[in-house]
Amino acid sequence: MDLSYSAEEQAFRDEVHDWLKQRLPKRLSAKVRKAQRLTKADYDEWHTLLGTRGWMAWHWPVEHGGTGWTPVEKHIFEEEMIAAGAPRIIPFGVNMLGPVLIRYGTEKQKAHYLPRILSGADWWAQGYSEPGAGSDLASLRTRAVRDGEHYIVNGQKTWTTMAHFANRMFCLVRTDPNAPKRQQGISFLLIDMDSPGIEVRPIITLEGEHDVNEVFLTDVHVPVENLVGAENDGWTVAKYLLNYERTGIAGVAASKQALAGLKRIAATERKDGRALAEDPYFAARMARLEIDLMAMEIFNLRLIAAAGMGKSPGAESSLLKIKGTQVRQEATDLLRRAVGPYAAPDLPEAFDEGWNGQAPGPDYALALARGYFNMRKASIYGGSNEIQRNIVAKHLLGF
Amino acid sequence: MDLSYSAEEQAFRDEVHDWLKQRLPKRLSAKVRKAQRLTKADYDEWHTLLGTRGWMAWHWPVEHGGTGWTPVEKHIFEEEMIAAGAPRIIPFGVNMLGPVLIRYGTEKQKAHYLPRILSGADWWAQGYSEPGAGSDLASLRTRAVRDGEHYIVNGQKTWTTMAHFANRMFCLVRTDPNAPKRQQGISFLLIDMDSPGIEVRPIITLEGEHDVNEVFLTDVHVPVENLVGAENDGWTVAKYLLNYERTGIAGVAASKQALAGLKRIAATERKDGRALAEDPYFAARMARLEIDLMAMEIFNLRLIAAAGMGKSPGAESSLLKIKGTQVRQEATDLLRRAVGPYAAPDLPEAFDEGWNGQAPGPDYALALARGYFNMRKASIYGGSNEIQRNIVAKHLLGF
Amino acid sequence: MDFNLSEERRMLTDTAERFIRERYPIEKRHDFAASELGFSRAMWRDFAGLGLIGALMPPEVDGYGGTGEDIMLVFEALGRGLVVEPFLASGILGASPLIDTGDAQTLGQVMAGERLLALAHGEPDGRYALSHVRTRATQGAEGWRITGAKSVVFNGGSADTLIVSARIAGDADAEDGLALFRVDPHQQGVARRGYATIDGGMAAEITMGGAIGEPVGTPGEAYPMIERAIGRGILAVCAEALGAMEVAKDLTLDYLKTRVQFGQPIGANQVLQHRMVDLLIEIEQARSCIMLAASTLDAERTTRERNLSAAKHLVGRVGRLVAEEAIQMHGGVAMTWELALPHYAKRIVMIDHLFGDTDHHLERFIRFSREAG
Amino acid sequence: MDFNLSEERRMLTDTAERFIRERYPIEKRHDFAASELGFSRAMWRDFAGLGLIGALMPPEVDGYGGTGEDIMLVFEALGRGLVVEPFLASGILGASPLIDTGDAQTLGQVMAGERLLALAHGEPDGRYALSHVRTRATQGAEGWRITGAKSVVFNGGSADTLIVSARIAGDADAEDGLALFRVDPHQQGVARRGYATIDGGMAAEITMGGAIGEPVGTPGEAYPMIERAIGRGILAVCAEALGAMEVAKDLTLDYLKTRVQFGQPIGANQVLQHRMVDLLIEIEQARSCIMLAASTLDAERTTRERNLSAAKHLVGRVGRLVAEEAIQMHGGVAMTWELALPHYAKRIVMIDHLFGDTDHHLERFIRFSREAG
Repeated sequence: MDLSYSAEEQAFRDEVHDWLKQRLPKRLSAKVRKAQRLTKADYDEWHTLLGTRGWMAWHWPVEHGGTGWTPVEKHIFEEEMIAAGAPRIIPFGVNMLGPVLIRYGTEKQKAHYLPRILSGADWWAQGYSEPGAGSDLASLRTRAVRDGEHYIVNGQKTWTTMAHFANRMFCLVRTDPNAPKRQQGISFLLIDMDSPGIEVRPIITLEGEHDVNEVFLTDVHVPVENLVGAENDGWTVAKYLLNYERTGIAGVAASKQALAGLKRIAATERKDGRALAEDPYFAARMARLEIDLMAMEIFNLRLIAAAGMGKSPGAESSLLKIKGTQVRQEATDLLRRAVGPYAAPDLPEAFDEGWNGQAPGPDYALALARGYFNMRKASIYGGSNEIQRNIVAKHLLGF
Repeated sequence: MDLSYSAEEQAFRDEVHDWLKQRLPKRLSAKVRKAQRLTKADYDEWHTLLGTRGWMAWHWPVEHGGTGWTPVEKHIFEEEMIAAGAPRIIPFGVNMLGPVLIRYGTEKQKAHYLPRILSGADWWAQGYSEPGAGSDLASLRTRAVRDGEHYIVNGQKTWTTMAHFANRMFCLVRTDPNAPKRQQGISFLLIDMDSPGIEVRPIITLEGEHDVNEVFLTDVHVPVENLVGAENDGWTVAKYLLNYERTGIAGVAASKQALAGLKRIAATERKDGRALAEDPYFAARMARLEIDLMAMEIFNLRLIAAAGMGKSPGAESSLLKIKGTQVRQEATDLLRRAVGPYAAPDLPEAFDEGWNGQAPGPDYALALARGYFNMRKASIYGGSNEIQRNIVAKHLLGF
Repeated sequence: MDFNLSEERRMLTDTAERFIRERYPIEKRHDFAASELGFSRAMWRDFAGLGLIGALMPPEVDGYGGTGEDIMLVFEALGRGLVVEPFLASGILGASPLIDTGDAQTLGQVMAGERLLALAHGEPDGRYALSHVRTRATQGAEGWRITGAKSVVFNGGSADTLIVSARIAGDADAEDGLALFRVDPHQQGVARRGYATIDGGMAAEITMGGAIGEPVGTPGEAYPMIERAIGRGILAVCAEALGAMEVAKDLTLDYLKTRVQFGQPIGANQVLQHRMVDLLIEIEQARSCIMLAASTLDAERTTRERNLSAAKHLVGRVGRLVAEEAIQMHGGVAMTWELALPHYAKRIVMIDHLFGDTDHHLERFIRFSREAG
Repeated sequence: MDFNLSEERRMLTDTAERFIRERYPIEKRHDFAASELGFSRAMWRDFAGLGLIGALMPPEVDGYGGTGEDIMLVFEALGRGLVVEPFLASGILGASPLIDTGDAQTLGQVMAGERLLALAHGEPDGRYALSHVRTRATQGAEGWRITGAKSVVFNGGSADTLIVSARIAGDADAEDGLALFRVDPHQQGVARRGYATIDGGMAAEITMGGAIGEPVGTPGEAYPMIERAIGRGILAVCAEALGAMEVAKDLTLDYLKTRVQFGQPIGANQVLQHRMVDLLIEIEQARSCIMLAASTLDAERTTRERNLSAAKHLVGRVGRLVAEEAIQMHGGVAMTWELALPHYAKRIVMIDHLFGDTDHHLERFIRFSREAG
């Protein structure tokens, strides 16, 4: 047992750090730090830079353009990316579809799509959720009916993140409504977003933003060659995707970044004539969070290392997801508290690039209540924490 | 709405306070304050004094020897009793069986037993729980078979508090094992503890004390006239007992007393050169407890007043029970914390009357870890807090 | 002790609740909040006509209420409707010093819905400290002149009259040396910058450079009036949070019973049932503590402020729990603007940022408890 | 980074766990604890023979371990068996200063199970303050003489040799001016009063009136040695709590699956399942934090003590949760002496009273974090 970083790991960290320092555009990191809205062009620029360096598909096997990094190296990469203020890598193509294609795609699909993911040429959306389904993914109702060389798709997807930027969407559809079990009769399709019959409508979130969408599909023609895996075997594909290695599931790097920001703010804010960081109650709240986070970082690496290269920790992921969201949400809660009355003012225009107005209070206060409310989603999406507990109860505790 | 005590209520408080000051034996209040073991004789002495004053059966209707007090007066009485260090009134006869006999007893039963409860002549035990039943009362297996003018009772009761002091026990028994529902076929019997075939065996609790017992019944003959209510209708009787008004279900008075003790200790204990009460963390823990308790006192009175005289708040009792045990247990937790390393020493002999040894630390420290562990029972017995939540979910939330 | 409402109070509550239920749907509320003013003048006049503003004022200034109980009942109803009209700014914060000084004339206009008030007290870097005032007032030949900056002033942009705190003596954090002034915001020397708040309200930054002000009460001795105003405000927003929590709970309960997943209503999950029970308990605890604070709003200072801080602390603690649990139990839909629930959650949480958060009031409760002995 | 145990360490753990599982049933443990000595001398020698005491000592004093990882693994196993033999008193607290000063001879006797040590450091009114020592030592013609009172000294009644802290200079709370002495408890001038503790251990009050002592290290500079001893002790009891929490969790899980109520195993209740999941998560968090503290036990002071305080804080917080939940989910039977579970719960909770509770270490963590910058 040795919980310190080896010389090699430290050198790797330096390499990533230096590259980011040189190549990450200041314009982008400034926007990320101010929590400003990133455009499609911003993301494309960043994806292309990463792709050129060979770090776009860092989870993939080396033979397909991946990196071959160890779990610890991946963890270091994530930390450095977030610490540098890099835009997040939009995960739908590279983290989700990529591994699926590598495992289940035809040679033709791999040859066509994988390079386009690596280069950032395609922006994928994830067409899983449907209205009224929530965490009950298998209840999906979008229908695909075979008609010669096409499937005709009808239905509706929801919570489709960034679908308004996407040119493609991978999609779960029901191909056999008469299958004895709901999980059967589902297929996995690749759909062009410019196909006739597709309409994307924004969903406005509680803080007034547009990140997610509803996608309506009306008689959309999808070539049969866009089927991934066998017809009616989409559930297997979907499960594989859900279980594919996710180093970052606990969000350790993001929470560390949030904690660092919190400490800076608490050192600046005043309470009763001294720094807020010196207030015993606030200091205690921050310290509890920090200790939870220190423990979680080890917990995360332990589980990922134990699962081994390229494999998912299985149901243990659920433990990380639960604790990770608790810590992350607690961080946003303290950030909101830290700025006192200045958490209330809400200036949506401040999140556009180039805004140079003045905040009623400190600049950093503007995004904090939004961040808190927005982060409530962390314990809901990707299988709510209640679903995660059900999974753990069944698979780890044997109930 | 007026949440202050009226002049009449204040006068009532003075009356109770003065009587206790004059009549509660100092020897008894000293034992209570030191958490020493009370003997049967101690309880008998106290019951007799209360009976003489007419305050033994303070929940009963006036015509049977009760007091006719309002809920607020009952609350005041409980507060003053506990504040004075009075021994608790053993509830099985006066609070449990009494109301049952008044409602379901025959004239003969009433005439015989009620005066004996009022005078303290009988000490009743409650024969409800059985091994393996827990909160599932209706699963009871103790059998009573009619044989001429007697029931022959065989079975086993458990968690029988103070059964080693009792001369009588009221008991739920199964008289019809073939009833279609488990709740049917149960009867309510009064049993003399000196009947042949009864054996009382102590259960030693986690802190090494003997308060509860197992009671084994082997071919115990119980006269048929000792049946309360109709044969096979004991469930109705049992339910009535459970729902009978319990002003004190939230344990407000006991928690207030515990908080007062905690404050005294925290003012005495030193931490880093000042009183523990001035330590920000400990002060915050105490203040949160106090605020919860202030709220609970109003909550308790609101619900009891709303239910009206002599009636139970119904499922609302469960709300009070849950919050009441949380507050009570939190108080014992803080008491244990307050004395630091001195919570560890355990001197069982210190809880006997007349012990005049020296505690390793302050005298008040000796009972605190015991108190904490013992009070874990509060959220378990009388229907665990989980059962209470089930009740609320069903009856108040309509699930 | 008596836990019942009088017949009059019951009528007041019924009227308010019925009106809000029938005339104040959430879509209209959003429209009002999104307007330049941030609320509806027409609706404000209707509220005035119903007597809901007057219910916040005592008979001494020709109101018909003004007790803690009245404030509690009105604001609980307002909280149930997420009402954005300036009850807090005009009816409580701005009105309080005028009640204390018996200014029936101005308050008459307020009760009629004709004059809007705002209390300009908070300042940059003041956080929740009640006595922190750097704004200075000096008396010259033509009267008092005020210079300084006020921060996050609720409805400060639309108020017809500002009640401004300023210092005439003492250090920035001293309780002594404070004064309140009535300031016309339309004069030269007053600049206002209004903005929306995340929970649907409006606030403003206000700077004054030699603005003319007319004293309210005796200059130098205003601290108790400020504490009274904020104390009434605390009770008001606690009750508002209570109303909002009740609705959040009811919406969640309803959702649990109707939303089907994995072939059954999600409320069939025992964990959600038990968590709802805990919400129910904690909301009733909060209500009880608010009742206590309401009943001692006119008691001597230590009791009054101690109970107010107890209530505000508990509402902060319970509010976060209720808001977060209500969102969590709703799942994804609670993240959308379209649903009413998240707007309740936002208001409940943001009330913790008004007049001191849950930690601030825990500390304050401890301080007043020590005074009480 | 490497999260795996070496082959040697794996063998150590396996040996310890198997021995305890097979030879240390709870009934025997209760008998040992109830004996006058409070533990079994025979068992202690067996543990010595297995090398479990030596595993706590580094090679420099002829031990075969002594790293944070060794301490963690041994004490986790001890915690699983609720072992009452004096590993903490002899193998950690008393031994630590002798390790620091390289006293291989005495430690050889300790590792062989022949000599029992105790660290007499805590004092009345000292609570958890590490530098609080009023006991005085003065140097005379015949050497050092010690006078004072020591409180709640673990296994102090049965120790063959006491390691006693005393002050040769400075105020009662100063870090400077402390010294450690080796004291023979059988001499005149030492009075010991032993008693049981509620979690099955033994402790003693010790008073000294001019007792003869032999310095361990340089008198006046003992504070770092005391901090090291307590630091090792913190790691040891954290790991012990971890072992006990694992068993408490396993016993509860087993109970939930086998205990039938209302016609089904009580574990069929989703609320209990979810609460078990939370226990599982928190125990793994505690384990992770203990691993971190173990891995930096020999790091520079700020890192070492900060991580130790993080672990002790978290173990205090998680320990209470696990103990209370395990009892609650067992229901009434958990209140009886007969069951093993409540004895685990008692030990887990009482570990919070050793070397500083969860609040003490949160404060200390904050202090060291500020030092770390």
